[in-house]
Amino acid sequence: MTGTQPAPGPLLDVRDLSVAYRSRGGLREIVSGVSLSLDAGQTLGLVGESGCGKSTLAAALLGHLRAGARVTSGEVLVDGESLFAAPPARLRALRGGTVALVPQNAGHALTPTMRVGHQVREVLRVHRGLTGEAADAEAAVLFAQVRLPQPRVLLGRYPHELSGGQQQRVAIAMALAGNPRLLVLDEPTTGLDVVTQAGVLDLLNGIRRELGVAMVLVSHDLGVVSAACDRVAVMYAGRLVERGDTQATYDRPTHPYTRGLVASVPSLAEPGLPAAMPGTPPQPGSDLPGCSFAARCALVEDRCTTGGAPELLLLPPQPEAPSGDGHHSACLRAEEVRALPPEVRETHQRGARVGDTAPVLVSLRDVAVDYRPRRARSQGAPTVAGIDLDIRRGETLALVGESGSGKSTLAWTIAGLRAPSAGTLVLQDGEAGTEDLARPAARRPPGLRKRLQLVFQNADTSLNPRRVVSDALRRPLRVFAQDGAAPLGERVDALLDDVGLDRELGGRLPGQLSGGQRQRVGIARALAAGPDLVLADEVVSALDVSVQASVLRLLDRLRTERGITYLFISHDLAVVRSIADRVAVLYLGRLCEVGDVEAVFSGPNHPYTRMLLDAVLEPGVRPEPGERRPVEEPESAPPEAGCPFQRRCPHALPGTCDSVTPPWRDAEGGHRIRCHLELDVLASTTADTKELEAS
Amino acid sequence: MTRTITERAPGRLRQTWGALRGSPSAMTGAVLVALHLVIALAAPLLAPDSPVRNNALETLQSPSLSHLAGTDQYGRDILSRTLYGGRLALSVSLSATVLAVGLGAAVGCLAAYRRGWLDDVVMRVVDAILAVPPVLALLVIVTVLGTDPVVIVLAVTVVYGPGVVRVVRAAALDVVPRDYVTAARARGEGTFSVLLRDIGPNVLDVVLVEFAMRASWVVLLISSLSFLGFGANPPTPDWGLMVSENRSMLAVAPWTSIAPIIALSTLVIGLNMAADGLAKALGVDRAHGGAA
Amino acid sequence: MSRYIARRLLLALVTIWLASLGVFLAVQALPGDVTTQILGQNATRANVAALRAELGLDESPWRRYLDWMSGMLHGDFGSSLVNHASVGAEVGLRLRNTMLLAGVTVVLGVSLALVLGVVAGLYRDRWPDLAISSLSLVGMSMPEFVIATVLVLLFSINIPLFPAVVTAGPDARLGDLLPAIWLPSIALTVVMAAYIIRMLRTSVIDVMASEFVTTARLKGISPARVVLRHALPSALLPTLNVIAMNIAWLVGGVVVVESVFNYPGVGLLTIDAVHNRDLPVIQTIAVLGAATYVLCNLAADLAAMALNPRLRTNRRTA
Amino acid sequence: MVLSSGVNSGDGRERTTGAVSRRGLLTAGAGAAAGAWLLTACGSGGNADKAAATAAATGKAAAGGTLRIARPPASSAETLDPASSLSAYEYLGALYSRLVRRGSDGKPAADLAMSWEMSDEAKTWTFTLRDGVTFHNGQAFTSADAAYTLTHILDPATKSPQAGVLSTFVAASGISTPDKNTLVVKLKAAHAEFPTLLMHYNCYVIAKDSAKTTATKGIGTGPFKLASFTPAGPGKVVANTDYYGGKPVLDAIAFSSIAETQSRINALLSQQVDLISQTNLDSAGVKTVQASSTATVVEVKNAQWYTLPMLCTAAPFTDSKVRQAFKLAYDPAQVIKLAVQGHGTIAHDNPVPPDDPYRLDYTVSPDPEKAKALLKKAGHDKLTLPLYTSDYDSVLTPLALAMKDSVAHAGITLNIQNAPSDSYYTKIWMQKPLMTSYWYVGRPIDQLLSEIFHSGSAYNESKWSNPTFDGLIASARKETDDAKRKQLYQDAQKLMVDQDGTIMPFFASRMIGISKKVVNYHESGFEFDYLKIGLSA
Repeated sequence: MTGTQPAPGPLLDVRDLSVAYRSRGGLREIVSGVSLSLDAGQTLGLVGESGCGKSTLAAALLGHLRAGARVTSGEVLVDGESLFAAPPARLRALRGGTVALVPQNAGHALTPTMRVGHQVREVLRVHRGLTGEAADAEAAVLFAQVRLPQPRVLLGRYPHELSGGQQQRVAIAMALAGNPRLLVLDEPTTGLDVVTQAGVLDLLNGIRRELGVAMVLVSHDLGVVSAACDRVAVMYAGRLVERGDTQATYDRPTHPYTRGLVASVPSLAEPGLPAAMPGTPPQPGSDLPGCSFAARCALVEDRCTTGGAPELLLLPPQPEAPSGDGHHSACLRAEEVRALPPEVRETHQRGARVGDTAPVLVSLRDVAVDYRPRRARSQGAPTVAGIDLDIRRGETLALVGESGSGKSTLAWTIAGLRAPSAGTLVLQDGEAGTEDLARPAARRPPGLRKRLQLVFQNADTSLNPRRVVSDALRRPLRVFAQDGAAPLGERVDALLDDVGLDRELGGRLPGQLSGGQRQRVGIARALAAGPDLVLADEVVSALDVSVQASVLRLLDRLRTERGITYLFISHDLAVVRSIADRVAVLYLGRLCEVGDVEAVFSGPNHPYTRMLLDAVLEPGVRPEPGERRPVEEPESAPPEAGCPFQRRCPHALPGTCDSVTPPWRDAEGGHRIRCHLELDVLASTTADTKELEAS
Repeated sequence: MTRTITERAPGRLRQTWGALRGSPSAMTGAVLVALHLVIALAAPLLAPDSPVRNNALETLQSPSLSHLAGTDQYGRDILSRTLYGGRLALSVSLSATVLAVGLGAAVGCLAAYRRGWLDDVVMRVVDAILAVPPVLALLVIVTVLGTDPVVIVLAVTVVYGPGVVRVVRAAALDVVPRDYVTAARARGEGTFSVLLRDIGPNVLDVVLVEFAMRASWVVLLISSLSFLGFGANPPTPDWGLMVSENRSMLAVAPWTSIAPIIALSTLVIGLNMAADGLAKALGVDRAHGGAA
Repeated sequence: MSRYIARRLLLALVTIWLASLGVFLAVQALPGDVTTQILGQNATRANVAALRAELGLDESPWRRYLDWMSGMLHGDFGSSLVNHASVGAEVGLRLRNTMLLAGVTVVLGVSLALVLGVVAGLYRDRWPDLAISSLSLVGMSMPEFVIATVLVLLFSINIPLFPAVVTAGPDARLGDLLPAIWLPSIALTVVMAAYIIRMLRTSVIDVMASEFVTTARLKGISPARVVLRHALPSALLPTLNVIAMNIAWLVGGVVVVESVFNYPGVGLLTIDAVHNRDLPVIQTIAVLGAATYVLCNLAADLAAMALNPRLRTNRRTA
Repeated sequence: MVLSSGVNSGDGRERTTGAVSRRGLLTAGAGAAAGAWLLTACGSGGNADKAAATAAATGKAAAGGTLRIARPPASSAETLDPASSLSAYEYLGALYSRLVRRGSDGKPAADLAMSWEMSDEAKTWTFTLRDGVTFHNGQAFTSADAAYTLTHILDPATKSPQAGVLSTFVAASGISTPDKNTLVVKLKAAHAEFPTLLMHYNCYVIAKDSAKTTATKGIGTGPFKLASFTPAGPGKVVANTDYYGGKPVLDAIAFSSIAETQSRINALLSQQVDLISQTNLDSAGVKTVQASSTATVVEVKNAQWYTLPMLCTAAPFTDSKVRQAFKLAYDPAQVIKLAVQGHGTIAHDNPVPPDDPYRLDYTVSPDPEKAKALLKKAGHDKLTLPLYTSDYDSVLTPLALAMKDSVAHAGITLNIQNAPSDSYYTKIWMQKPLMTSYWYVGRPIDQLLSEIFHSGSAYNESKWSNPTFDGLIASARKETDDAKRKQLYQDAQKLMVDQDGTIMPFFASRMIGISKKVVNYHESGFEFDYLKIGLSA
């Protein structure tokens, strides 16, 4: 794309790079002895869980270190020039001009007080000397290139006036503006809805094809890396543990960590709960002898825990390996690991199916919730409306939808934290009759309050940071004083046992726990009340995959043991596939589809459900180029009449979908779809999405 | 991606203490304030002379061995007066600050938690009080009720309390939507219990910083009041009073004012440094602590 | 935008009204009233009654409050109970003088504070920061009367550069006030700038650590541009409110400094009015002070909007 | 931020209307001719610090010039009507003349009245007025103006402080003007020293029917004409070349109002003003001014007298033994040293000034032991009382501190309470059992005793009531024989020293800050010799 003559050697060459932070105890190494190289046009995925040092490494690729950090060994060469040795002016020229960053969370990374066009023009001026109209024109071209609608208009917008996906596209355009030869993308799609994420990844693939830019994509999400990268490097505790072709790495991992990671990702294709990886990663910067994964490794041997860390070594090529590029592993038993058969999904752990005959526990009829101020209610439509839903005793009902779909609102309404503006919510109580759930929590009798418990998404904020774990558990025990037989202390210990936490963690503050541990405390707190229904609001979405799998298993075990009913809220269809019995799909506060998990995942589907399913990224599955079309950004307010999905639906019927509320259509086994299209039409669209989209 | 949660390992309080100790300026501040407290308490032991006894034979002496900080126009020992002089300032300003910050924090938390009409009313009233020029408010209160220390405490509470309400309410608004508060609400816990267990402890850092910062203002304010004749009664040793008594002699007998000015300033500097250090240690954004 | 401003102005009116009501009630509680203050030793019962009737004090408090309110709504602030002069004119004149002092102080103080605050924030923990931070700490810790007294001693008595006091009256021409304005202005600047510097320093440090500043740096643009175009607008945001509060405080009357320099401003008038129980004057000062306060706040919010486009479209005000 | 609120401190407190009225009464009778108590050099006066005060220079003044005077802003209700309690009296002596002024011997001297005589056993007084005098607006001065002035003072609507004194003797109906140069006043009750009552500054003569306009116009017959005037603000008077006493040396006098004492001193030191009026410098002020190369301090000896009125109607002072004990308990020599650094004269509890010919030389020595015994007899082993003081005058608080020390030997504990100066004379004075107070010297003896010590007088600050004393005053007033009158007044004084309710430790100097450029400053009370004062060449 730029006519520069190829430099001798690779475009990016990281040689034995170590980065350490100064902390009170001295230097803590965050990145240890990392070596990487990348040629022009290549893509590399950098995968790892939180705290593994991947973001530090990404920043180092631009010659940037956070305050307090320093390079303790090695160097980063871009186009043969060492970034950390370059004088400031030269470094500035390289940054943005040769290697550019697409930051994590564009919402925070774009300067809020500057128009986005200006932020792009800045780069054009510095690196390409473009000013005035020329810069404007080029910025518009860039915006078009990242498939932003109405580029000229958007140039004049401020970051907050754009949606998350648009912000991310702007960030990409800004990175491209300096005609760099290498893009470093730090979690470029984290925080975006699945559909938006798919669009952004599609864009990145396109850019690579069109411009031949090399990319280093840092992500915790194996699916994202699969979708965009030829090669992958897996990072654990500051070191690279495996490096190789993406497909080969996922299919035949050569490091136990990679193997565990791949196994813990829920999959649409393979129903069932994924395997959980035992243990937790070491603290960043801790200095362990031998392999840092040894403590969690099932294949550990004595030699793994002595001496220095195992080196990343080239493995002999596999006959069936699709790529000629060498596969590296830092496991002493790499060959053995590669030979192991793939991990099996343990479907047997799933609770017994709950049939249509199971008694209804909670029943929602025509429920609406309105957030708008009273005087604004005359126009438009309420946030959530027309919800008819039964939650049956003992089942896990998943509530699925993008952000803003009203999933949490519905759960909070059931919990009595939001007042419904219309409809009835009741708790069926077998012989004792019904309890009204339209009352706010404060006005419900304690006996009712205890039966509905919430578990929250964000483990950071779900526990009072100033109170130790046992306090957090003691409160509900005391408030709901169930049997009072055992002393509180014992019951707290029992709860900790139930959720698989060490008893001594009872004396810790939430800040001293890991995310997974905190989420388990959150679950224990809900259990403490002895609930019938647990409203689990995105409980695993903030967790690393390895931890996520173990929490999913915990939830499922508790259901089996205690007969708890879950309303399981999630945006992640693969997770839902793995744990739910039934699924309800919500779009802009309206139900689109309800049915058994198998039925929903096999179709026919509501067009929206279809769109969600299509956007799911599976590890090891590289989407076909051009398979996904650029998608409009999610909407924020429901239309006044007709189908909520009318504006994004590829099959929308003008005159019908925008004025008439669609009817419920019944497929077999309680699977219902709310659409104007007949079921057979929907079934065919499910099969022929591509054709329809092409037309 | 979850945030790394490795910080704050050993207990919040000990952590705070560690951070305080790590910052030399915070330590200096804490030491200065502690020193002032000790001096105030131990003044009878430390003072070489009575702080109130007049001595017509030794008026306006410059510092010497017999009077290390000199004497004033009544022949009183400046050093003794300065050592005693923090007692009133500290007790009045500390109790005024405790009251202003305590009440303000309680009201701020309540308003943030309950929202609705209560919040509206509280904020309107707070705004209205803040809108009245403080000079005017203070003068009216002091003229109505006199210059008794109790009244001064009350006046300071009225003038500074609303500012605390604002700051603490803003901090509490951040805490209220947190899930643990929601959980407590879903459990049906009472307002008082939620305020005490869930909101209070989590705005404590803001409250502490407010306390240290406001305390420094109150010390200055009370010295201004003394200067204006609304403070201590002579011959009470009090810094503000000493400065106002002797200010006119700054040119001819500077020692009479310099000792109390140094005492006053070091206390205020100490409080400010402690507030800064505390803010840093507790991670409170002092930029958002507004001045009111 | 205009709806927002209209809403804010309405709230401002409520605030001002509440403030005036509060002050009115408090002044009702003042011991003695203007008649005993005016008559002093001649306050026989008959004299008092006559004077009360003359001044309209025999009406019920509510009646008087309503009269005053309706007068004020017509722009008539009533007349002083003490000298029967128009309160509007009297307070207006004082307000003008105070505004002049405040104006000079704000220009001096804010520009000084902006420069020093940014420098301190950028050179965090290095010598320019240490110097600026320590100086501002000292500025914050000195009572105003000490600063003012030392300034007079140094710059009008020892080195006679500036007048020590204002000898002109409230109705002096601004040109006559100007030479005398520097010392009080400097005294106030020291106090005011100290707070703004510290606030700005913290906020500059915060913003310089933010993701968008890092991103801007990694774009390869010059450090000066990173600071001025990317960081500064956001760093100024939290400071605006402090500046606004300071302006309101300056306009509300800085009694100590006005008193030391005999500056014919609102502060000195306030003392007189409270001593004299001159209710119309007190009320007017309260209302004007409250108006200044809410306007300063509004101005700060509008300035924040100008700096931060997010606030323009997406405002959540409490 | 720290709010800077505040009220000024210091003695220049006379800003409020209440204070003005007090100021009026404390100086009642102080209007006197220049030079009466003028002390040009530092003199004796106990253990006076010899270095403390110097006199204003005397000598030849350059012709012309403008004298700049800083004064405390009294009240925004200030007026130029001399009869009013709110009059801006710094201006009065410059703008107006009286019928009689105080002579250097303390006796009435001619001013607008050339001569006067009494008849009808001191019940009728006839004044012969000066001819050819004109007001500033050119109008001729006649007896009608003089009569109008008296009627105006007596008019209840004027609320003149002097009305209380005059109305006992004069009614409007008793005033007549047989011709344009003659004023006849028929008294209701005999008064052998009636003209002394007219020396008061409230008695400055204004033109007939000018009461309303003179409040702002200041049309008088004095040595200066009004150029501008702002209540509680700046103003200016310019020389009246037609003044019957001759042309003043100065071209003009410019006044400015400065609230705070320290600020007034600063204005003097920074040469913004030449004279600070109504500012009795405390020892710090004196030191500060004297340290300056451009300003100095003038000490006016025995210019004010300080009191501690013991409220005879309140416990424990209802008991005369307690009052007597207090008077014996303190050592005036010690008090004078500490409170005013010796710049004063011991008063021996007698308010009649040392150089007043009527003063009785009678002293009782301090005796703490006897005081203790008296207290014991009155039932007090130990006595603890609050002593109120204020910043109203710079000596009040030092006096309180000195007294606290001095009476401690007699087993009396005084807790000093500092009261706000603006309400000191409305809330504390004559309401609290013990406080510090002061008066300006200058009342004629009759007015002094009857105003401040006579039963029922509005200004009887200790509320002492003694029929014998009242009878002595009444007899003295009627007595036309000078020697007998003096005897009666002295008997009254002895009674006061022994029994009354007022502790009077000393007469103190008034310390005035003045530029070294000013020559021929001769002051008395609020006034000085406007004719001769000038600026050195």
